[in-house]
Amino acid sequence: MILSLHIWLIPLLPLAGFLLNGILGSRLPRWLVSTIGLLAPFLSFVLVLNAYALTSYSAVALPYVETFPHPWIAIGGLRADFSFFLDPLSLVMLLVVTGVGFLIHIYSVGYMAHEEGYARYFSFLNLFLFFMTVLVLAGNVLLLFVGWEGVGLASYLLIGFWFQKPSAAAAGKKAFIVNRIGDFGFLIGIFLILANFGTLNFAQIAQVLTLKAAWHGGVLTAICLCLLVGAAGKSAQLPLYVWLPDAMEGPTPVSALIHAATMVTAGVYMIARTHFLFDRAPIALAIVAIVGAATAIFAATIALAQTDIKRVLAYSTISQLGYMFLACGVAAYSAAIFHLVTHAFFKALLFLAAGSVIHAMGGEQDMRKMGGLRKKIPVTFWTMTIAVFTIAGFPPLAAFFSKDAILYAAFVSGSGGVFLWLVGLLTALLTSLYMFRLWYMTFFGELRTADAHPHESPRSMRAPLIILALLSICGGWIGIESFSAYLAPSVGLHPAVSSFPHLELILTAFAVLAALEGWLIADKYYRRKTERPAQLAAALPAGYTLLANKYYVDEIYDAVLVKPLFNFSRYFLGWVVDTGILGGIAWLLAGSANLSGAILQRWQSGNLRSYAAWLTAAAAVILLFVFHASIGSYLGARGIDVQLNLHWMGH
Amino acid sequence: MKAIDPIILTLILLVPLAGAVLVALAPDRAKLPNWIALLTSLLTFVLTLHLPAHFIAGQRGFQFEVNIPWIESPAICYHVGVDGLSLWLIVLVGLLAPIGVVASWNAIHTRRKVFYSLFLVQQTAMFGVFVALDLMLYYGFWELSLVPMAILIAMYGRKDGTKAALKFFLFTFIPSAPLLVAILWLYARTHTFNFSELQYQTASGVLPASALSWCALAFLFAFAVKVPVFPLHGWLADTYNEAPVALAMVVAGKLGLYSMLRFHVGLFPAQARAMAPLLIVLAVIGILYGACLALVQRDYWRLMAFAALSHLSLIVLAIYGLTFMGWSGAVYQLLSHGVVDGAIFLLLGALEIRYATSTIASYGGLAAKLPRTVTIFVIATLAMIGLPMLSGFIGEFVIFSSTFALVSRAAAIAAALGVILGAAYMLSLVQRLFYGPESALVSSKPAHDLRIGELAILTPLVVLMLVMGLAPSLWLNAIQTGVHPPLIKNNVIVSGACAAATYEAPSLVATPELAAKCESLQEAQR
Amino acid sequence: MNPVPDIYRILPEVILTLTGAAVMVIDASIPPSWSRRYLGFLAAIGTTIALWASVGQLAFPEGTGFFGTVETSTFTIFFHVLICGIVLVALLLSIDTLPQHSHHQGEYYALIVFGAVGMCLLTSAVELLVVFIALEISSISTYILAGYRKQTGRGPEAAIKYFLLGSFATAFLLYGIALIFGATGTTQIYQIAQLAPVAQNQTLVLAALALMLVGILFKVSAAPFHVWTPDVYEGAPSPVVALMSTAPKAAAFALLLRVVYEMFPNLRSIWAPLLWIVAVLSMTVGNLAALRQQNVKRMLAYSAIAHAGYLLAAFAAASDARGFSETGIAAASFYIAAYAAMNVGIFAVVTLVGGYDEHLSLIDDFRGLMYRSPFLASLLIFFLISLIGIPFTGGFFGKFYSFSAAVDGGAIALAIIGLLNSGLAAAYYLRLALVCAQRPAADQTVPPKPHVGIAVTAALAIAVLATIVLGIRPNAWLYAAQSAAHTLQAPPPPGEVPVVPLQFPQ
Amino acid sequence: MSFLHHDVPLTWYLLLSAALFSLGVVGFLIKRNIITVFMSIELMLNAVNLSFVVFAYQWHEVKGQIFVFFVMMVAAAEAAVGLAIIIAVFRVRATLAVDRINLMKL
Repeated sequence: MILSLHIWLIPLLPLAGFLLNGILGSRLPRWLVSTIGLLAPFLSFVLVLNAYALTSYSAVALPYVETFPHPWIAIGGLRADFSFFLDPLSLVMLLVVTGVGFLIHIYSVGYMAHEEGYARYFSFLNLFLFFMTVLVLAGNVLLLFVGWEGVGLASYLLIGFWFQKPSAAAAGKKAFIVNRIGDFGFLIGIFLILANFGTLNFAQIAQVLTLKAAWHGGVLTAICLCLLVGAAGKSAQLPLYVWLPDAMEGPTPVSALIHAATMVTAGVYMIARTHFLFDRAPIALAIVAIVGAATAIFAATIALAQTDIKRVLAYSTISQLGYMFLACGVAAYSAAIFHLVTHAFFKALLFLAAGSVIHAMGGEQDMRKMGGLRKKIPVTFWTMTIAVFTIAGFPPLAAFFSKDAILYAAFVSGSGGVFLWLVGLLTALLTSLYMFRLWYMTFFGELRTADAHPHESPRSMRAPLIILALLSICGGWIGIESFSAYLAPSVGLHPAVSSFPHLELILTAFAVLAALEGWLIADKYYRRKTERPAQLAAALPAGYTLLANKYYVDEIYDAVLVKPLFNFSRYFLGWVVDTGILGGIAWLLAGSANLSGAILQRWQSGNLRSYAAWLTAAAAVILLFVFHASIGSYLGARGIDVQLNLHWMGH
Repeated sequence: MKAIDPIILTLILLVPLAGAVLVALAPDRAKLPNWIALLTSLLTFVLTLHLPAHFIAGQRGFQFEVNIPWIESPAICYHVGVDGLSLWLIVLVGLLAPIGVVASWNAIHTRRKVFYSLFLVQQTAMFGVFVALDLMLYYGFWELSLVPMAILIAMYGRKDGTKAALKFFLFTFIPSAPLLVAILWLYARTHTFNFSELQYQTASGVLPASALSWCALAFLFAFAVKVPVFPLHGWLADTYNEAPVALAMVVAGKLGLYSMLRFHVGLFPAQARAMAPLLIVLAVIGILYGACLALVQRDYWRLMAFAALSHLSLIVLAIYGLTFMGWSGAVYQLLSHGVVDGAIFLLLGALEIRYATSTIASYGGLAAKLPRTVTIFVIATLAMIGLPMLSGFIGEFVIFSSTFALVSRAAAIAAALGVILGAAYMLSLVQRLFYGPESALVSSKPAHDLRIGELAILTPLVVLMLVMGLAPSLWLNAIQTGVHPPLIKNNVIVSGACAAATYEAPSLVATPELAAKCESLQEAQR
Repeated sequence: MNPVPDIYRILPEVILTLTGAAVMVIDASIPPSWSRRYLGFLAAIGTTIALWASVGQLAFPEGTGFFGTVETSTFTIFFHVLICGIVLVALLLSIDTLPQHSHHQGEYYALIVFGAVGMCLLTSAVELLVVFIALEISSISTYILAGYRKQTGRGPEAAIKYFLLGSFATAFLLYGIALIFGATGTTQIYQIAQLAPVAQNQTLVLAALALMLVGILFKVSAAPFHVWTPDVYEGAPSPVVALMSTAPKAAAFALLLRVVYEMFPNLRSIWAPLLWIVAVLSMTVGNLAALRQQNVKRMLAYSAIAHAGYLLAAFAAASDARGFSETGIAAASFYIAAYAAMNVGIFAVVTLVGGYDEHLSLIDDFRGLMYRSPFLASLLIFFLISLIGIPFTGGFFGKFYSFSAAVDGGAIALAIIGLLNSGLAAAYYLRLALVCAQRPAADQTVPPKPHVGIAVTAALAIAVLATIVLGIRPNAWLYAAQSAAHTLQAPPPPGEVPVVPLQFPQ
Repeated sequence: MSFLHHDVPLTWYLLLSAALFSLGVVGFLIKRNIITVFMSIELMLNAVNLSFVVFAYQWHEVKGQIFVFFVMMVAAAEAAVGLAIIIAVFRVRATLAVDRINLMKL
């Protein structure tokens, strides 16, 4: 028996919310806008729960597919359907997206209460949920791409929510364009899939691959690398991560929802979704791992020197995404998804708490001006504390389990595994360090600014904080084994089998020690000897400046890519080619016509006698021509010389 | 309704003309010329809708065909007809007419009679190009379409309209001289101007091949300038900069691209095949070149001009990929480009009416003052840069994927780079116009958001962009019958062998046999 | 078959002559204070009757009259109708644009009508003596008309240039006639056609051909014999230019057709390349020099030179074994008609806008015409478009037939050069059109709105109608041109022209 | 008429006619007074007349002589018109120098 789950309603409800609020929102009262805005994700969440319940009690078998009867694109051999594909992977993602999404919607009611464009905000948020659920549910690559681009759009709109701020508008644009670079790779990947498989349907691709068990590497590597470029763009991996820190220009709930919990993990989801391709392309997989590891440590080092509370969290997000990529790269997809889920909880919590801090500080985001907020905003402090301990990886909080799973998977993944593990470990240490730095700088010591009057946030903001804090604590208790087992139909079983029985325990110990070490360093530097960081920075000016300026990556991109492109376009293409060469040719043609006109005009001297001379000359030429032509062609053909044989017809 | 089938095309051609006469005769009082023009264009649009309503989708060949002898010697006929290729383009032209009238509603104050008369004559000429199946008739409409355009650019040019109009006219008129010679030569050899007959004749091999290539080249040259194809785009930026909005939105692309498909590729497939590599290269250059230059423009009309160069080059790429799938994509993209460009032009024109400048730097922070404008503009922008679920994506995707799989991977990849740049220049346009703090100009003028008339025309366009993005089969079914392989056997363009077969199979279900076939095809491809 | 009375062969000419004489007599007999305006109408009515009479000639069998000196055939009727039509338009145009109280108005109308007599006769003459007389009749009237604005410096200058150079060229033509007479012993065209190939002294024949071509090419203002055209057109009054840029040209082209196709068909291998060169030269020179003109009439003069070139392109068309080319002749005839319609129209508009005294003569003076008198501007642009050769106007089909004849004959290079030239021509035509369409400059003084009277309206209506009809329904005219071409190349009816046996004086 | 036939070959007359015609052309080209230029044209016409007469004699054909009369008549008419025009020119320009008649050029 097949029950209809109506999963098509999951995206459509937020879409309805978007349309209602987007079109009518400006005329509706705020409470109605909030109701519509909240109802849509809530109902979606209920539907997802319903689907989860029905599938876990085996009322409905997974994978479960719903396809719109008419194809979306059907042209030649290209066919793409509106088909929704529900399997454990997408179900888990849906739970996170709608669940966390709903919480952040609630939070937003309080956070955005005094903003203009309240309805616009909620409509965009709903739009995001629509595209995100489409992305997650997509049954073929093209529909996934729809969601992929759509969440990018929502992100663009929400980053630029305060469009009067030039930095916000620029950040939105940057996010979109950098994502477009990634999408370029993604598109090429799609084309390659289409050209090589003749279908875009995930199930069919997987089927083809099953049939051809010997097919490894080659074009599959190319496909996977292209997909990786796309994933790196969306998930802010090296070298395309640059948009994410800037994206913090958006409202903080947006940062929490889109740029921490859900959208940015779409790359990870995509790799997991297409794992059957990556599994056949070991080189691509290795590159995924390397990119992930490099991003993780790279972003973590930058986070050490940031002073903007949201930027620290942004780099932390990049770093954590690196972890997930690392996991994917060692084919530990379920570990990646596991971390994705826990990360969604604690990073959303971090952002929301940071938002609460910012709210309390009246919009101030610079940590150097904070301090001692522990007493002023206790709920925020405690939830934030939970989040910090979670991300640092202390047991038994959620990230402990997920990070552990990743590090373990990396360690056992083969030849380069130990190295990857070491990088992961170091990142864990750094993570702990910068998170506790943030914690100390924000909540401990004395308030370092005079004109702030911190106050606790309203209930609608506190409630999500508490729920997320609970999730951050308990989220990992399910354990990687059962999680992997649940996901196995989607991404296959965890491949690594340890040969050494206590390896996992030892590795765990290392990880916890690293977290502890990070905490201790932070404690020393930012609580006990607060003058030390400045001394250290003075002692190592080059290193500090490098980190504070994020390795100058933005500047390098600007100097190497953007500026040259603009200069090339403006000066070479615009001036030299378009105006100079092409315009010059047209100008020359027109000029030569005009010049010959001017010369021919001289012919018209106005003098009668010269006219007559021309006439005479022309007459002479015609006479000459006639005789010449006649001698040559007319009579000459008959062998007759007209001058001599005057009486040739004398009969 | 069947009774009107034989005369529908004639009606479509005559109604705008009659409207033009009516406008010319009616007094220039109140908004009378505007209303007559609007009603005429709406009526024409309704008439064009008759075509898809009664078009038999599966049927190949021309429908609604009329063929009446016109001039005995040379044998020119009034021969018009519609197939899947031209069907929706006609509707598009019909749709853009009321948009043009609305766009001109407040922009044109002086000599409205002249403006609207010529505008409607222009409509007739454009319809004529799309429906004519007699080469001479086609040429007639082709040339006729230049005149109202040139005059109106000169009349309503912003700064130096005369120069731009002259440039536009000469750029397009001079290449049509070789075109006419080629047409005459074809007639001298075949004694017919009939499209279908000529198609047989060019394919039958009776005409000398070298002369045919010259003919094809003449055709191509004329069309390439009109599209325009890099490096023949010299007229485009000035024309966009000077032309009234209603005309700028139709000046580039449609006529030339349609003509390429119908009369270059359609008449001279072998020659087109020989020229294809060159055109693919030019198209790719055009895509990137236009996009790069659009990035650095300071005036939004010029920006739109280079953007158009980029987008139209993409369609050229699709046409000269010489795959049926690419052609469907090309026609679809053409439709989408018409709709999206129409909306964007209308909006930019509305801005220009309100703020009297097209310099981007003068704007800024409009979003708060003109929420409706910014909403629709952003949607149109997104459609333009190919956001999925909006109209631009379908055509782009079909073109890219067919080019990638069947023509040239390098070309597809290079062309896809244009997508990145497209997002860059369009979004920075949005940013510079609408976001950021209010500029001095914006604060100094009262804010008037879109009027009801503008909204009435823009809303359907937005809906259309969405529907075109969501249900392309509504259009593609008819288009696909139009770009079918030519009926004559040796006129068939042989596509990349493997890929064509791959695409012919509706979808590769993974049965062992099909998998084996796929394998062998891939082997063959290598 | 009843023989047609000889007088019917020249009925239109007779009617025109009588009209002219009547106009002169009345002019002389009415008091000087009376308006001479109605004389114009009288002349117009006479011309209309002549036109009607020409059409009536279709009822007669084709043939020659007056001892084989004048001919009636579809060819002559075609040109009669054309010339009478042009003259009619020019008369109507003059009625409204000539200054109301100028003296000599009666003379003016009479001269136009007399000129028409010459032109008509020129087309129907098949005897070189009549050709010469007809040419002189038309020339002398136009010499006088060219200098009609004798108070200005330019009028008499135009007249003297035209007169001296015209006579100069006519002397060449005449010399050519003398030589062909010397070679064949006759001046009857059909006889020459039969005798010239067998003449003893081919040198004389060739020289005659060359010299006659000089004279005729001068009249059609083909390069390099075009030098007089710009100066004369600039100096002559606009209504006169409307006439003399079309009607005498049409007559001269008719003569050229007769000379090359009927007199010297067997010398085709000589004159065809020659005309090819002249055609290319005319188009190119005319168009290039027109590019930089600031004076509207001068620009149109250069354009007239270019159009002579397009027309000559039709002469390069293919021919059958005897040197005849029906397509070529038909194309040329059609082109003449189309060119006449649009050119007379454009000069009518230029006259109206610029005024008889030509206070607006420069292109820049036309700026903003669309804004001050949209009606005239639209007409001007319409005629310019026709001159450019945009489809659905007479100009297009003219060019189309001319070049399709060339392509038919294998002269593809000529067609390409010609059509590229028409692209070049578009530049200056369009410049004028676009200047008209341009917004008036802020500091521009607004000239008085021209008065458009009933007569000139009729004139414009005829020109516009002709241009449109030739562009949309060219069938009738094309048919006429084809049958004209057919009669031109058909050999004269046997028996009517006695073949003089060759005699040698020795 | 007999001396024409017997003593001097016809060709000489034709050459004379050609020479006269050429003289007329040259005169047109080099003379600077309008009247003289005009006279040169008369010279050319008369040269042609000579040819006509000679050919009429050669062919025993009266047409040639008729032609001559018509040419003379036309020349007279032309002279009348021409002189009138010359007077008109003199009135407005006060000169008869050909080279000064160049108001219109280029």
